[in-house]
Amino acid sequence: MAKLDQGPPNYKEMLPPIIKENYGKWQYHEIPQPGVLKHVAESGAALYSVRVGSPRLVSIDFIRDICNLADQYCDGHLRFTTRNNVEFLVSDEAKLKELLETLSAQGYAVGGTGASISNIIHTQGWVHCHTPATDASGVVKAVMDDLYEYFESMKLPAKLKMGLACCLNMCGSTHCSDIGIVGVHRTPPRIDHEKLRKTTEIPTLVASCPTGAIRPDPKNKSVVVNEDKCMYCGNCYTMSPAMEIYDPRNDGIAILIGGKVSNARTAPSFSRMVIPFLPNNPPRWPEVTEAIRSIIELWIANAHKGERLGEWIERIGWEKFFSLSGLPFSEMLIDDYIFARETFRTAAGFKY
Amino acid sequence: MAKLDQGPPNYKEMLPPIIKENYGKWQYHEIPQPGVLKHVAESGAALYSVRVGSPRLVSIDFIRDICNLADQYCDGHLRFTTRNNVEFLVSDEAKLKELLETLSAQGYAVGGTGASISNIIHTQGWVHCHTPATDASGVVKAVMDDLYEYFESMKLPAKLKMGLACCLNMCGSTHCSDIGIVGVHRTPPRIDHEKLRKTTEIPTLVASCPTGAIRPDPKNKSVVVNEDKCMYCGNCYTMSPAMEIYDPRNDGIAILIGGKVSNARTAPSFSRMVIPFLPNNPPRWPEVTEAIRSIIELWIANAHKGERLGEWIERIGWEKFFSLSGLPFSEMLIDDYIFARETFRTAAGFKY
Amino acid sequence: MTEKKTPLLDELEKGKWPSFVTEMKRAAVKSESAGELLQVLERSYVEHRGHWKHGGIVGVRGYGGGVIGRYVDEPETYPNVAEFHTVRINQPSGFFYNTKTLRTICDIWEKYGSRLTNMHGSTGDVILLGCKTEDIQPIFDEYSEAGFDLGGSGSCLRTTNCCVGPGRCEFACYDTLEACYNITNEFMDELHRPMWPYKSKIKFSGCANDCTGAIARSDISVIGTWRDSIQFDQAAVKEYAAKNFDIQGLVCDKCPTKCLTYNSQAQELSVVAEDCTRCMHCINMMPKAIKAGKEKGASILIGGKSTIVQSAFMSSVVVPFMKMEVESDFEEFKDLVRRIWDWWDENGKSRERLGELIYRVGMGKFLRECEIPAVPQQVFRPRANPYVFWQQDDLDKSGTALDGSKL
Amino acid sequence: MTEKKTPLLDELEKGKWPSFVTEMKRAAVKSESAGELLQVLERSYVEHRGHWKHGGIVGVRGYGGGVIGRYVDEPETYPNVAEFHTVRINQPSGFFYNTKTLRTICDIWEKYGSRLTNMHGSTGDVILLGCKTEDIQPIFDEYSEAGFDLGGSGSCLRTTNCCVGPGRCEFACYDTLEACYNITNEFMDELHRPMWPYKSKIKFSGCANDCTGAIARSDISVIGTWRDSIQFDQAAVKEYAAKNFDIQGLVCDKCPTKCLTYNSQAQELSVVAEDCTRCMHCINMMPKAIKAGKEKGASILIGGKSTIVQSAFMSSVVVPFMKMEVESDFEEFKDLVRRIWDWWDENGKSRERLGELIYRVGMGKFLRECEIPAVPQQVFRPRANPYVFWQQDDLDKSGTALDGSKL
Ligand code: SRM
Ligand code: SRM
Ligand code: SRM
Ligand code: SRM
Ligand code: SF4
Ligand code: SF4
Ligand code: SF4
Ligand code: SF4
Ligand code: SF4
Ligand code: SF4
Ligand code: SF4
Ligand code: SF4
Repeated sequence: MAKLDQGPPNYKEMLPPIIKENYGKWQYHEIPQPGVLKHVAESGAALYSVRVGSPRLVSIDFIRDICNLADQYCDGHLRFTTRNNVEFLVSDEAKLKELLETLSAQGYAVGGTGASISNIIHTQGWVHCHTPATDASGVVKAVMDDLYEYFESMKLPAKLKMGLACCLNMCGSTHCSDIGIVGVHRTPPRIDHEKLRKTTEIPTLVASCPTGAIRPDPKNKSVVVNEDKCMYCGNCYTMSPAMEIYDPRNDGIAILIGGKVSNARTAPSFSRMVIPFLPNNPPRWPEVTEAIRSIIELWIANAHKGERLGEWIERIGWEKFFSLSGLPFSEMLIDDYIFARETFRTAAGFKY
Repeated sequence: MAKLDQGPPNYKEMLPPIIKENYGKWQYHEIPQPGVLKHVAESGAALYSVRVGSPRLVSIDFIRDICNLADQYCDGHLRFTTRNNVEFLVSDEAKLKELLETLSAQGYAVGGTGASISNIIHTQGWVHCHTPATDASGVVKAVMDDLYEYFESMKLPAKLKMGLACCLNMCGSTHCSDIGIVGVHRTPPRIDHEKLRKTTEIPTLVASCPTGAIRPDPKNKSVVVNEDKCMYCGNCYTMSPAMEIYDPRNDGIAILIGGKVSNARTAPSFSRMVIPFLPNNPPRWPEVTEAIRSIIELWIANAHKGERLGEWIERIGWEKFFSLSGLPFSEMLIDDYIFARETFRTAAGFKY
Repeated sequence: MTEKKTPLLDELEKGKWPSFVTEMKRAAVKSESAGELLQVLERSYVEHRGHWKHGGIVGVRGYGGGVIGRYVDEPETYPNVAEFHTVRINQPSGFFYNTKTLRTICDIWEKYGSRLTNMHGSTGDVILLGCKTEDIQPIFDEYSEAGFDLGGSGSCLRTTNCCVGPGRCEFACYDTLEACYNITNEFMDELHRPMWPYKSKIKFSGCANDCTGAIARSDISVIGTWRDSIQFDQAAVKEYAAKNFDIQGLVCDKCPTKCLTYNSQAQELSVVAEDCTRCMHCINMMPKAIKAGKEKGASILIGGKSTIVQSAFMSSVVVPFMKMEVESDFEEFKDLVRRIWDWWDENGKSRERLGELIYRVGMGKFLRECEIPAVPQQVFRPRANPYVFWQQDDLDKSGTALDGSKL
Repeated sequence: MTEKKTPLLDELEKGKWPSFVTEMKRAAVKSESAGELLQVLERSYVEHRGHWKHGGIVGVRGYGGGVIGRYVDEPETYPNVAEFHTVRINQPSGFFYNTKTLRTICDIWEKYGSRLTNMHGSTGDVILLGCKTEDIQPIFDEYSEAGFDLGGSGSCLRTTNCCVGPGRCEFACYDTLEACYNITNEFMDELHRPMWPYKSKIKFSGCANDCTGAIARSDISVIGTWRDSIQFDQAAVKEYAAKNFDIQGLVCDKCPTKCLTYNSQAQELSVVAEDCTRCMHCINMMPKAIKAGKEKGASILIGGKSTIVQSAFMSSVVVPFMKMEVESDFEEFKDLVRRIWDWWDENGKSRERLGELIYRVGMGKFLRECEIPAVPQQVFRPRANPYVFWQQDDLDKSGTALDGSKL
C-alpha cells in the first residue's frame, strides 16, 4: 500500500554541498555572461548556475540527458526555475567552461538571464487540454525561435517576461506578463441537449455563467444561451461537456501587454489587451510572431534603460503607444466587464 | 399668461462695457492682493474683480446692498462665481481702492483668490431639505470662521477647495473636493407601514435600494429591510416618505479629503474618507472644525509649494498620511462597495 | 417678527465669515415665513434633526419641473412655512448680472416669498427659497414677464452652467458663455418637461482647469482644449526669470509629461508639443509667457455624477476634440448629445444616470450605438480581461453549427 | 512507431529554441501513446481545434485529487490515447533535484506512461503526461514507495511553490524553501482531499521581486520583506562609482519614493528609511553595496488568481509584516491561513475564489471575521464613497425607534 500524505521529497536532500554550506549566506551575484549567474557567499565560495532553455514538454530521455550532464559537471545537482528552465549548479569553476562548451556543442539553448527574454510560461494547448482555443507549445516554439537573439543576449532595456495560456482560464498566468498570449474563443457554446440532460446539473451550469447568459429551459430539460450576453469565456464548458465552445474558424489568439509582478520601482500590474484577435495559423503562427516582434522592437527603440515594457507605456501613455505602434484601436479593446470603470479616461489630459 | 421656454436672461445684456470690448481678448491676469484679480486685455484695458465671500443663503436685502455697491463702483455690474462668491467688476482703477475701503468698513469678507481657501460649496441642510444628516450653512459658517485667515491671505501651498453635502446625495459635490464634509446616517430606515401602503409603489421602492436590502412583504402589503445589508444611503427615503432615516443620536458627519477636479499636473480624483464619523454638535461643530484645521495644518507643514492636498498625500502615500496625522484607521475606511477592488493594495511596497 | 429666541443660531452671528443667520434675521424683519424658518432651524439645532418633508407635486402650467415642493412636518406649529417651496430661476451665463436684473429678482420675490434666496444653487439656478403653493403660478408669471425662465428639476435636462470664460479669462478655449446660452435655448423642451430616466446635466468649462467642476458634476462635461502646440512669449519668459521665478522647479518639474524644457542659459522655454497633455499647469503658472494653441475647441466627456446610487462617477472622454463654433451654432455638439440622450432614454432604467448606464451595458456598446468612433483617448488603458463581445456578424460562421451538431 | 507523417509538426523541429516536437518524437520511439499523441496533435494543427475531453473521475485510493482525467474524442482512431490522464507529482521545494531523484521519476514513468512530462506544471508539479486509468494506482504506489507524493487538483490546497530563496539568492528575507516544505506538510489533508468551494494556492517569494509571481498567481502570497532600514556597504558603493556605474540615473532617480540619495562628492548613499517601500530596485541594481534590513519577515497578501470568473485579481496586503521563523514552526502563518480558509469555506459559493469572496462581501467583513486588524497598509487609498456598514451594536440606539414610531 502506498504511503499517504508523506509530502514532497525533502529539498534538503537535493541541495549540493556548496548550497548547504552557504545556505542563506549569499552575498551578491554577477552575470558574467548571458545564461550564467555567479553567486558569491560570505565565505567567498562561488556558485555558477548555467541556465538552459527547455521546451518544458520533455521526454524522459531529455531528463536523463540533463542528469548525465549534471553528473558530469555538477556532482549530480541541478534545478529548474519558476519559468521551466534548467539550471546546472556548478560549484567548481574549472568545470564551468567545459559545461558551456558541451552545451553549445550539443545544441542546448543557454541564456535567459538579466535583460533578456526568458522562457515563456505556458500550458497544455492541443496537446492535452479540453478547452484550448490555440496550441501552447507550438506557439511558444514559434515565438522563441523568432526571438532567440534576445534569449541568448542581454541587450533589452529590461527583463521581458512572457506568458501563454491556451484559453481564458489562463493557466499560463498571462494576466500580469510583459507580453501575454491568450487563446480566445469568439462564438457562443453549442449546446448538445441530449448530452446535457445526461451529464449536467442545470442549476450549477446556469450559475457558472459570469454574465448570466444561460437560462434554464425546463420544457426541454436543458438550457438556452442568450448569445448577446455571451462573451465566450468557456466557463460553461468547464462545467459541462455538453457546451462545446471550440470553433476552428473563429478561435485564435489575443495579445495583452504591459503587466508585471515584481514590485521593483512600480507596483505589479495587469497586462492590457492591444490586439483582440490573431488567427490560428499553425505550425508557425506568423501573425503572432510578427506582432510580438514589432512590439518588442518598438520598446527597444523607445524605452529608457531599465524600463519594463509596461513601465515605458505607462510613461508615454497608452494612446501614444497606439499611435507609435500603428496598432488599430477599436471598441474591442475598451473594457466592458466588472472593473471597466477605472480604465475610462476620467480626465481632460491626453495626447492626440 | 407666462411666456414658456424663453430661456435665461441673455448674458450679453449683463456684461460691462469693458468685457464687451475685450471679450475673448484677455491676455493675462495678476493677483495684486488677496481677493483682487487684475485681468489685462490685448487692448491694454485692465479689469479688476474684487471677490467677496457670501453666505449664499442671503436675503434680498443683501442682494440690494451689493447692487448699491456695484452701482457706485462698477457701473452696475457684478457677477457671482461658481463657488457662490460675489465679484465686483471694476473697470476704473481709481474706484478700486475706494471699493476695497468701503467693503472693509462695512465688514465684507474679501479674499478667496490664489492659494487660499475659498467659499465652501454647500447645500440646504436643516434649512430646507428633507433628508439631511446635518446642517449645511451652520457647519460652513463654523468652518469658515475658523479658517478665515486662509480666506483673506494666499499663504497655502495651493488652492484648497471644500464642499459640504448634508446627505449622501452629495448635492455639494464633495466627492472631488480637497476636503469634503458629508452628512451621514448610520442606522437603517424606519418603516411607517401605514404611510407606505398609502404613498409608495413597492416595486420601485425595492428597486431603489443599491444593496438589495429591501424585500417586499406581500402579506403585510409593505416591505422589510434586511438591516445587515443596509448602508444607510437614504435612497429609499428619497423614494418613499415612509422610510424615515434621520436619527438624531447617530447622524453626523464624515470627512473625505484629497479630491480635485482640475487637470493641472494630475488627473481629477475622488475624495477619500479619512474620518468616518464626527458628531453633530451645533451651533459650532467643534469636532469638525478641529479635524479640518489639523488636516490643513499638516498639509501646510509638509507639502511642496504648489501641491494640492491630495497631490501631497498621493506623493507620500495614504498610509504615511495616517501615521503623520495620527487619525485612527479602521475597517470603516476600507471600501466595500462596487469599485472597492482598485483601492486594495495589490503590491508589496508600502510604508510602515 | 422674530420675537422668539434663537440662542444657538445667535452664536452663528459671531465670527468673521458672513452669517446666514444674520441674513435670515434680516429677511425675517419683513417676512413671517423667514421668521418661522428661524424657529424651525433653531429647533433642528436643539434636536439634531431636520423638519422638512417632500410632498405632492407642485409646479406651473406648461412645465414639469422648476419647483421643489417642501412642507414643514408640524404645520400647526409653523403655519407660515406649512408650504415652503423652492422656485428655481435659470441664471444668466457665467452668473453675470446688471443691478437692474438683480433688483427685479428681489422685487418680485419680495412680493410673494420669504425674502430668502440662494445665490446660487449648486447646479447654478437662482434659488428662491420658500413660498406658498398658491403663489407659484403668479411668481412664475411675473418672472416670465420680466424676462426670466425656470430652471430644471426632476428627470430632465437640468439648468446648465458655465465658467466665466471669454468674459474675463485669458484661458478660455471656446465661448463658454455663448455655448451655455445657445445650447440651453436649444433644449428648452428637455429642460422644462421631464421625460428621461433621470436627471442630466451639462457644464461648460473653458479649459482643463475646469472651474465649473464639470468632470465631477455633470453628465456631459464640455472642457476647452486645443489641438496644436502651446505658444511661448520668450520675452515674457525672460521677465519671469528676471523676477527670480523658479521656472525649472515650479513649472517644468511639475509638467506631468516632462515635455516642457527650460533652457536657463537662453532663458527660453520649449515644448515637445505631441507629448503635451494640455493640463494647463505651465500656463497657469506663467500666464504672461505661455498661451494655449491656436486651434481651439473642447473635449467632450460623459457620465459624471455624485454618489447615489452606484458610487460617484467622473465623466470620461468620448470625443477628444470638437470645434465649438458659435458660427456653426454648435451643431456638432447638439447632434452628439441628442444621439446620446436618445440612446439613454431608450436603454436607461428608472433613476439610472448616463454614466451608470454606460457602465452597465459597456462603453463599447455605447460608442457603437451612438455612432462615436472608438479611440485610445477614451481610456487610461485598454481592458485587462479578454472578455470581448465579438460582433457575430463579422465572423466567418460558415463552419459553426450553433445547434449543437458536430463541426 | 511514428510511421505516420507529421509534416506540420516537423516544421517545429527547425529553429534554435529546443523543440517539443523532437521531444515527442523521442518519446514516441518507445511509447505508442506518445506516437499517437503526435498524430492527434498533427490533426489539431490541420483542423485548428483540440481533440481532448474531460471525463469521469479518476484517482487513487485515499486521495480526492492529484490526477486529471483526459480522453481523446475518437478512441477508435486513437486507441492508445483513449485514456490519457495526467498525474501530478509534488515537486521538491525550489525545484532542486539530485540526479538520482530525477532518474527515479523517469524510471517509474517509463514503466507505465507516455514517457512525456512537463518539468514543471504551471503551478509547480512534476506533470506526468498521459497514462491509462488502470495504471494510476500502480503508478502512485510506486512513486509513493520511492518517496514521492501527489500534488493537488480539484477544490483543495494546490501544490505550493517557492522561489530558490536562501538556496541561492542573496535577497531572500525568509527561508522560502523550508516554509514551503514545512507548510505543505502541515496541510496534507487540505492538499489531498478537496473539500473547499474551489482551489486555493500558496506561493512563497523571498522578496518583493516575487520570482514565483505569487501576487498574481496565488490566493495566499507570502512575499519576503523587512521592517528596518536597508543597509549600505559604502566601500562597495565607491566600487560601483569607480566603474562609472550611473548611480544617480539608474538607481536614485528610479527609486519610487525618492528616499535614496547619492552624494556624488563623498560617493556615498543614504536613505530616509521610513519612506522606503522596500521595492528592491536599488538592491537589484547594486547587490554588492545595498542589502535588505536586519529585521526580516514577510508580507502576507491574499486573493490572487487569474481571469475566470470575475476577472483576474491580484493579492492584496492583509498582514504587512509577519515573522516567518523556522524555529517557531511558522505557527503565526499557519494560524492565519487556517482562520482564512475556515471563513472562506463557510462563506464562499461554489467556484468562488478567496479574492472574489472578499470582493463580494467586503474587505471589512473579512478582516473582522478573520480577526485581522485593519491597517492603512491594506489599501492604496481609503474608500471614495461614504457607504460605511456601521456595527449597529456600537451605536447609541436608545433614541432610535426602529419600528417606525416617531422619535
Ligand atoms: C531563477 C529564478 C527564481 C527561481 O526560483 O527559479 C529567478 C532568479 C533571479 N531573479 Fe527573478 N528569478 C526568476 C523568476 C522571476 C520572476 C517570475 C517569472 O519570471 O515569471 C519575476 C517576476 C517577473 C515580473 O515582474 O513580471 C522575477 C523578477 C526579478 C526581478 C525584478 C525585475 C524588475 O525589474 O521588474 C529581479 C531583479 C533584477 O533582475 O534586477 C530578479 C532577480 C533575480 C536574481 C538576480 C536574484 C538573485 O540575486 O539570485 C536571479 C537571477 C535573475 C536573472 O535571471 O537575471 N528577479 N524573477 C527565476 C528564473 C526564471 C527564468 O527561468 O527565467
Ligand atoms: C471665478 C472662477 C470661475 C467662475 O466662472 O466663477 C475661477 C476663476 C479663476 N480660476 Fe478657477 N475659478 C473658479 C473656480 C474653480 C474651480 C471649481 C471650484 O472651485 O469648485 C476649480 C477646480 C477645483 C479643483 O480642482 O478641485 C478651479 C481651478 C482652477 C485652477 C487649477 C488649480 C490647480 O492647480 O489645481 C486654476 C489655475 C491656477 O489657479 O493656477 C484656476 C485659475 C483661475 C483663474 C486664474 C483664471 C483666470 O485667468 O482668470 C481665475 C482666478 C482664480 C483665483 O481665484 O485665484 N482655477 N477654479 C471660480 C471662482 C470660485 C471661487 O469663488 O473661489
Ligand atoms: C438645491 C440643491 C442644493 C443647493 O443647496 O444648492 C439641491 C437640492 C436637492 N437635491 Fe441635489 N441639489 C442641488 C445640486 C446638486 C448637485 C450639484 C450640481 O448639480 O452640480 C448634485 C451632484 C451632481 C449630480 O447631479 O450628481 C446633486 C445631486 C443630487 C442627487 C444625487 C444624484 C445622483 O445621481 O447621484 C439627488 C437625489 C435624487 O435625485 O433623488 C439630489 C436631490 C436633491 C433634492 C431634490 C432632494 C429631494 O429629493 O428633495 C434636494 C432639494 C432640496 C431643496 O430643499 O430644495 N441631488 N444635486 C442644488 C440645486 C440647485 C440648483 O438648481 O442650482
Ligand atoms: C497543467 C496546468 C497547465 C500547465 O500546462 O502547466 C493546468 C491545467 C489545467 N487547468 Fe489550470 N493549470 C495549471 C496551472 C494554473 C495556473 C497557474 C498557477 O497555478 O500558478 C492558473 C492561474 C492561477 C490561478 O489559480 O488562478 C490556472 C488557472 C486555471 C483555472 C482558472 C481559475 C480561476 O479561478 O481563474 C481553471 C478553471 C477551473 O478551475 O475550472 C483551470 C483549469 C485547468 C484544467 C484542469 C482544465 C480542466 O478543467 O480540465 C487544466 C487541465 C489540463 C490538463 O490537460 O492537464 N486552471 N491553472 C497547470 C497545473 C500544473 C501543475 O499542477 O503544476
Ligand atoms: S489555459 Fe485553458 S486550455 Fe490551456 S491548459 Fe489551462 S484550462 Fe487548459
Ligand atoms: S461561454 Fe461564458 S459567457 Fe458564454 S454562455 Fe458560457 S459561461 Fe456564459
Ligand atoms: S445633500 Fe441631501 S440633504 Fe443636502 S440638499 Fe442635497 S439632497 Fe438635500
Ligand atoms: S438606506 Fe439605502 S441601503 Fe438602506 S434600505 Fe434604504 S436604500 Fe437600502
Ligand atoms: S475653466 Fe479655464 S477658461 Fe474657464 S474660468 Fe477657469 S481657467 Fe478660465
Ligand atoms: S500644459 Fe501641462 S503637459 Fe503641456 S507643457 Fe504645460 S505643464 Fe506640460
Ligand atoms: S523572489 Fe527574491 S529571494 Fe526569491 S529568488 Fe527572486 S530575488 Fe531571490
Ligand atoms: S528599496 Fe526601493 S524604495 Fe527603498 S530605497 Fe531602494 S529603490 Fe527606494
